[in-house]
Amino acid sequence: MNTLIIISVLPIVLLYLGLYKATKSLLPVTIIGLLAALGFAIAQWNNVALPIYHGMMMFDNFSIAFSGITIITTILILMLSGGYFEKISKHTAEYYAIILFSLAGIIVMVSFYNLVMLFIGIEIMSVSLYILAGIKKNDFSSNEAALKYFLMGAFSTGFLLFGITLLYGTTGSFGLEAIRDWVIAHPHIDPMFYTGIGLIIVGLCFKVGAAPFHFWTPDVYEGSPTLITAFMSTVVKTAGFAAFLRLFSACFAPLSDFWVPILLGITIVTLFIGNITALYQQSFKRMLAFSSISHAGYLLFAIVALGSGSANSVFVYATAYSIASIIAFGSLILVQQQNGSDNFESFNGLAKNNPFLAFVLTVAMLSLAGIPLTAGFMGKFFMFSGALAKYHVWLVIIAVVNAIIAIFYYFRVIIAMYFRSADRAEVLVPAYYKIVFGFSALVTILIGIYPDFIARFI
Amino acid sequence: MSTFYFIAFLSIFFSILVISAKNPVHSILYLILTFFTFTIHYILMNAQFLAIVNFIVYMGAILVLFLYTLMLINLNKESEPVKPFMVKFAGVFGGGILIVALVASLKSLGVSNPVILKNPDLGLVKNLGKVLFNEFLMPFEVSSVLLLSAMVGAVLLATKDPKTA
Amino acid sequence: MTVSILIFLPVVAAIIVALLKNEVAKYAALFFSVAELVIAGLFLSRFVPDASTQFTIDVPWITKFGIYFSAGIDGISMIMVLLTTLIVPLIILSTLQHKHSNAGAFYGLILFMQAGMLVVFTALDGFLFYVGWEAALIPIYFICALWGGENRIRITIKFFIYTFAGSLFMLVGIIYLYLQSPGKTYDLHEFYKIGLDAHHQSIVFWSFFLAFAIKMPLFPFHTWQPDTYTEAPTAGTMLLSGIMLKMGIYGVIRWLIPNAPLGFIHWQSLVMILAVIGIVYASLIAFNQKDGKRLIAYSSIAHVGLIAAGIFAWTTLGVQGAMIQMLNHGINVVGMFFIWDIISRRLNTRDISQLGGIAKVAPKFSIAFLIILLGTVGLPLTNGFVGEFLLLAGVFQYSAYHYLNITLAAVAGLTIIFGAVYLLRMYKNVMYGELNELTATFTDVSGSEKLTLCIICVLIIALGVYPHPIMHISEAAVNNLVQMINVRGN
Amino acid sequence: MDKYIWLIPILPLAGFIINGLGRNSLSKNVIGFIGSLLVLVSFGLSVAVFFQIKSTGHPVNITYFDWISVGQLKIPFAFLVDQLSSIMLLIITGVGFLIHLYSIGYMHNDNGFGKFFAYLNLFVFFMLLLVMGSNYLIMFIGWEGVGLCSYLLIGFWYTNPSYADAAKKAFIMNRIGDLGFLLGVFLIIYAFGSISFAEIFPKAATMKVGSAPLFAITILLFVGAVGKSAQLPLFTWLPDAMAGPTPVSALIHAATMVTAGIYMIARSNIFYTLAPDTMEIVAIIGLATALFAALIALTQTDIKKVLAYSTVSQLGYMFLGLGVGAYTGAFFHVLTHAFFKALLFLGAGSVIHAMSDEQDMRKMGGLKGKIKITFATMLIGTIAIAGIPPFSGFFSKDEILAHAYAHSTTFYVIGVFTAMLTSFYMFRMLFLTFYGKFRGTHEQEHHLHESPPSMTIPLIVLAILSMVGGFIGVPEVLGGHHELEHFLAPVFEKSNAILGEHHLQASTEFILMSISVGVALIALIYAYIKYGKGGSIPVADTEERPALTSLSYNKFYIDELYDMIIRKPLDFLSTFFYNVVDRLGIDGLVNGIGKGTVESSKGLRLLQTGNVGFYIFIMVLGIIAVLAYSIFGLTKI
Amino acid sequence: MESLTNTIQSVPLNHYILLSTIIFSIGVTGVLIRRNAIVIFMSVELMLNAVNLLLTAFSVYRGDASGQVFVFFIMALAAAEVAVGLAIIVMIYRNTNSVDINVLNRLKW
Repeated sequence: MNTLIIISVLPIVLLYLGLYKATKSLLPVTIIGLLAALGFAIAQWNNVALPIYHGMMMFDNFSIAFSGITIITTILILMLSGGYFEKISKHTAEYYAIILFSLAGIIVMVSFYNLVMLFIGIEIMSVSLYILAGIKKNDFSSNEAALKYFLMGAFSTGFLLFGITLLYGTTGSFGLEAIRDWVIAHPHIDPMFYTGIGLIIVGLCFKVGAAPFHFWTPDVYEGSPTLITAFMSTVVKTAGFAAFLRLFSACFAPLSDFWVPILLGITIVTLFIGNITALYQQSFKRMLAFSSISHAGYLLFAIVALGSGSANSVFVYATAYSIASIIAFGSLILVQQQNGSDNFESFNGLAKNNPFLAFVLTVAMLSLAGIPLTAGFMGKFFMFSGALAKYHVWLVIIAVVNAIIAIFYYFRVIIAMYFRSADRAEVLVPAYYKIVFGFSALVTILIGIYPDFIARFI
Repeated sequence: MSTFYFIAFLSIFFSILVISAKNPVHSILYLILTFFTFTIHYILMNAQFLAIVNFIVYMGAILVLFLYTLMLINLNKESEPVKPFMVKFAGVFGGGILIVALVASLKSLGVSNPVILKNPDLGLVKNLGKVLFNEFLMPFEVSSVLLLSAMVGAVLLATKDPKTA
Repeated sequence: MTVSILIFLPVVAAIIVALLKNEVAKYAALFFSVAELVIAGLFLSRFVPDASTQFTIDVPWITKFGIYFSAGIDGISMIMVLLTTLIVPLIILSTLQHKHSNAGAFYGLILFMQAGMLVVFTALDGFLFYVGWEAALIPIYFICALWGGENRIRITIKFFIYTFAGSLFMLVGIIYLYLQSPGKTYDLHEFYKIGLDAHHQSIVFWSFFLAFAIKMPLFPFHTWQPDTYTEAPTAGTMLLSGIMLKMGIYGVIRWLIPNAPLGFIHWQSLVMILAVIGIVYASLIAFNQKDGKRLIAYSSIAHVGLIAAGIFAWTTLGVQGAMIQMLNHGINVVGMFFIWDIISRRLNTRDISQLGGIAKVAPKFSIAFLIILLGTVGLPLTNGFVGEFLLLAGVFQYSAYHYLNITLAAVAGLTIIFGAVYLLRMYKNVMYGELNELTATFTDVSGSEKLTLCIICVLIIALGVYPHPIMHISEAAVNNLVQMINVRGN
Repeated sequence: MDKYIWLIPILPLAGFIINGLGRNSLSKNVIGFIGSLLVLVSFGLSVAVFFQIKSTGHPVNITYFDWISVGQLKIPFAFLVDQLSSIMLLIITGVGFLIHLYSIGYMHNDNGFGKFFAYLNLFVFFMLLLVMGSNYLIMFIGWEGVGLCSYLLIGFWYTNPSYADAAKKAFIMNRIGDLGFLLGVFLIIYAFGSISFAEIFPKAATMKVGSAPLFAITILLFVGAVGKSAQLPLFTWLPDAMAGPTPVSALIHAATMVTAGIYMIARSNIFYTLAPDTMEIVAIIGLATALFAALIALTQTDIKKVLAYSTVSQLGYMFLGLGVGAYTGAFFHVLTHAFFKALLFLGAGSVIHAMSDEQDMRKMGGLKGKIKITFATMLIGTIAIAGIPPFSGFFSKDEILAHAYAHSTTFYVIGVFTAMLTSFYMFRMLFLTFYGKFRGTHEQEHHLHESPPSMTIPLIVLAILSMVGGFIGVPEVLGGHHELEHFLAPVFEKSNAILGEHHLQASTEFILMSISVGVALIALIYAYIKYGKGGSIPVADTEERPALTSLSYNKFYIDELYDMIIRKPLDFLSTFFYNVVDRLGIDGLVNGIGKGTVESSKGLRLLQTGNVGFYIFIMVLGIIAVLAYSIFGLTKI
Repeated sequence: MESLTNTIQSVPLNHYILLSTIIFSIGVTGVLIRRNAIVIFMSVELMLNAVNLLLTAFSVYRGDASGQVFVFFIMALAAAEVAVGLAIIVMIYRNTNSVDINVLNRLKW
């Protein structure tokens, strides 16, 4: 709870700092604040978790773990912001504030114990993101991204709400516990309930960017400022899945016969659309957008194969994916600043001038591709194990096929960096970036080698 | 009872007009009417608080904001290019199918229990206030973050940057 | 003394070497690889040639999934460890006269790959096996793609994706076995106890088989191989052909057949036929290859086909033959590629039709070439013969047992004719005849080249004349394994 | 003596190593001396072994180490020297020594002198291994090893591409046979669980006549013999092998290696005896080869080619002998053939040497006065091969023909006909070379000289052996008592017991003998009339020949035939497999999957139209699908 | 008021569901067929209101107040969304002089 309070209050502080033109102090204050929030979150680790505030929220280990990873990811992303927001406009305080608002929403999302909280959390996050997508006010792409995201987001919210309403109509409550009890008590469930689940799936799949509700993802990711894209594709996606998982494992687990086929279909479509479309992209950023769709597909495994290990799988996968993505987006920012283009070609010959950057980016790509000894592999491994345990053999085989396709586009970056040459100057890598990259790469490899230290959470 | 059906008819009628009116301003005006019928629905269900909020917030604030924006950007004419017929048809068809699918999946076209006001005080401000500030205090507080964020964002986005542009 | 020394020394060495520059890196790599060989020798000296697994290490790794860092050496692994630790210094030695840009990275990757392969050869845990399997793949990809020929980018990515595809299916198989295992672990010996029905074993069989067949590569999964061998730098080609493809063969012996014996029986004949087709097919293709490296690549497919056929026959003769032949093939093929490396480095071409008469200017080279060639065609008293003899005998036993009379063995045996045809044709065109303008500039081998060739030739003859000690290492383990999975039920 | 038996093969091996390593540093004399001496010592040891066996009658069987041991199969590295192999030892080391000696003179001007001796020594080593091996695998080592040496020596002058091709061809054709051999060995392992002679022959002896595995084993082993001993259809490599230096032709392609097939079958005689069908096949193949090669030899103009085809033909005789059960006779012929054919080759070498490396008989003539020793010895050799008594060839050939007669009259008739042809082409060669006028260039004539003693001494020794060699096997009808047969009796004991003694009547034998001698003489006379006295010479290559002559001269177009039915199809298949199946087919499929994925990516990305309306429309469709599922899916739950 | 609310007593719940479903779908249709961003946004609002209506009906039907509280939150959201959404639309209008969503197709493929 303290975490949430800190994260909610912090932006207000920042707004004041912005008012008094203390731009230099924004980033340090934010990071310190987030670290404090992180500290409070961790302090509650393994405490006996009970729903609080009339069953509105529950800070259990699940929520703490996901709060932790989202906070850490946010810190890492914000560390990349040095100098980034200043280039957009002087309203940097607002940008930090809105990111933190969004994070507050995310904390709510991962800790909710009542559909009302879920809804509000999602909306806080989304509304902030609509804004963030459009902060490059004079950039047409950014505008377009914002509007597309907003329109479609609002539209999908309608379905989410309709779903929640139907659940409420059948169960008479928004509380997860009440709904679960109701499900257990009623073997013959009203069709309305099923429809409600279906619509909630639609709403949530939209938020996590699963096909066929993924269409906003590539456009919005591409159009948004890169740093915001990084935030969306890591923190937001993680939160989306945490919420998704929390809702389904808490309420709908007994009804898996009904919703697993839906999600199965969505998963398969998502995998194929994400991977195959990513194959032909010329823009690294847009490729990452499609790849994030495919990762959504892999993450859905945890929900399709709902079980005791699901939370853990999502956690490991999301962590791996997030830190690798941070490296990818971070490098993209640097390369984009130098070349003005986010095409694969702009990475040509990077290895010669920036061996460190090339190396960490390679690690990130390997991780995203799911090559062993990187965190990404462990994530996939956990997911596959879970799915196989539920006998989704075909799903896993499809996933394998997709993992193979994925290698091709991830390796395009590596190929560009190492095997193609281009005349280029050294990309300047600020110290903050180096720290973030080094840390992320290290963690990626560490998890890849010894996942036990995070796999035993939750 | 017939009041309900009459109002329901009006709701549907006006909402169709909302999406079919060529002029956006007319759309908004129809939307106001639609929302007004909703207010009547709330009153019918004795949800007085919602009726008032709907009246004030939606019709009074939100839709006026819409109207204001429309006026601001001079879209109060039939400027919208017409979508191709096929697209429209597909849209309407999709919407129609959605109705059928939703209704069918709800499987509730048949007669069911009537809505009975078990607790006539339910929708009164006093009662709702108790619930809101007791059970739902937490979301209430949290939604302030939402509004704050939206406020900051709206200001951020809508202001004209002096330097650029 | 556990196998972890063997596994982690190359990792440490790789990191150290990667930080060094040029010449220093080269010699440091050589030093470390020789040290590794010495350690392997030490293991060998303490190795008791019975069926037991020795020098084991077993520490928890990912407890949630019952994954252990569990490795050890038995007779079969010992041979593979010897192969790896022997070939890697040989390869490094063979590159001494090369100038690789960024040598630190190059040798670091080689050593890292060695670690990966050693993991594969010693792993007793399915997950560890898989990780080693992939850990060996990444470095070789980079070696090939960074220091390879003109078309390397397209070809190596194909290679990588192709082999990775296969191994992902294997991963699925491994996870599946884990889920079926009674103790929910990845322990190999637990896997052996699972006892699925034939249908499910077939699934497991194919999931593993794909990975191994692609790695070896077995017809018709081989098309990545000639391209990759041709484009890769010679050291990479040697690593691929000398050691890496043995991962697939080893996998068949250790992971495929014992884990899915019923599935194996069910598909045995198909796989045998594939292997035998591959032998003839690849040999035939090798006939008219113009590029020396490509020719050796196809010849390697044929040889591996024979090894595979010997294993899939699953008789003591065949499997023992495979064991010794893996070592032999490693030595021979490295020798062959080194020969072509020497030629192409001097003359900047590998086009056989442009060569000729080299024997006249380079007698030492021609002798070494000839010995390696004879080893490859399996002339008696060279190493190749013992292996081929046992393999063919194994195939023969299989084919005699399965009422194919001797057809299968006879077709497989065509390799000894075809091998002679294409290799002698190559030898003739390269070494015999009159010198031309190009080949007149050829200089005989010297220095480290001479040393490398010398070691290879000595090994070829020594193993051919007295293979018994090597075979003794794996004998008990092979016997044990073949007895355990007695597919004939006799 | 048993203790030193390993020295017999090891000494030549040592020679190989010494000469091989010192080929550039040692002087030619030293090399020649070492090479010959070591073989001579081996010969001495072989003689000692021979007499030991002759006196004791027991074979020597010594195991050195485990070579291959897998499961039940134990293959030791072991030697077995019995009566059969002891004679082979004598031939190999004895004739081998003479040829080494000869080579000192013959190869004296060659740059590769050291290499040549190294190879020769290596060959002797492998050949000894072949005959001394106590099991099929050791035999196989030698078997392939001699093939290798043959390859190396045929390709000795490798700068000539056609020589290199001939070497390759020899090796490959041998390998075809080797595969058969190997398969036979597998079958033996499968049937007997062992491949040691000492273990399997007694086991085999208990089997029934005509049992199926034995048929397969013998046929497969025979395939090996066909390759090694240049029988139909694998004989074409031997004439081509004449590309090698002449001593090589004498040693490898006449006296020793090519007889390995006969040795092997004689060694496995019990198998063959128990497989009469195979025997028949062996006899027919042998006979056909004998006739076929003789026909070709009739018109050849290259002196070495004539000898080569004659070798093929004589080998055919030996197989005929084996096929009709005349094991001793066949082996006898091996022995005598070794003498006279080595002699003939060396003599031819001497001629070629004298003629400054000219091999075409059309360019020779009238040499008998110029190189007398060569002529005399060649004459002896020719008489011996023609089967004119009392020279050695007569006895051995006659024994085979007698057995053939006993077996089948047809075989006999063809055999005698072949003998006549043999006599004809051999004397044709002799007359063309030594009689008439000198037809070479002026320069060659000026250069004519008799060879040095190191070359003529072996000729003389061999000539003597060719003359008297036959007397160890004088048949009883002629008052001898066939020493060789008695000596070899233990080896063929069981076979003979099964085959039974079939004594021809003395009168029949006499008639047979006189027929064969008669036809030989007739052929001789005809040859004399045509080439000796008549002085006609074969037409030049450019001129037309009568159809039959042309057929013979062109070796019945066998090489062309093989080229067409084997080599070309294989080459075509190779290209086809590579270009069509591999590149287009399999790789095309693999690449096609990749390309297909990329293409589908091209298509699929168009879904991302950028139009929000479209996006939402698809979303709605998705939602409808979900709802539709809940309508229909629910019915199941 | 009392008499007004009494009329509700005989309206089946299903009819409320039907009504809001229809209005919801009309909203969806509006989103599908219009190109003016503002009108689309209005259609979304229509959808939200349909949900509100349904929630209220359920709430009344169940006699549980939380449904109506939820409506309150939805309205709060709607207000926030409108603020942000209109800001975005205004921003876009500044740049492109249009609020036609078909103009927004720079990001594609």
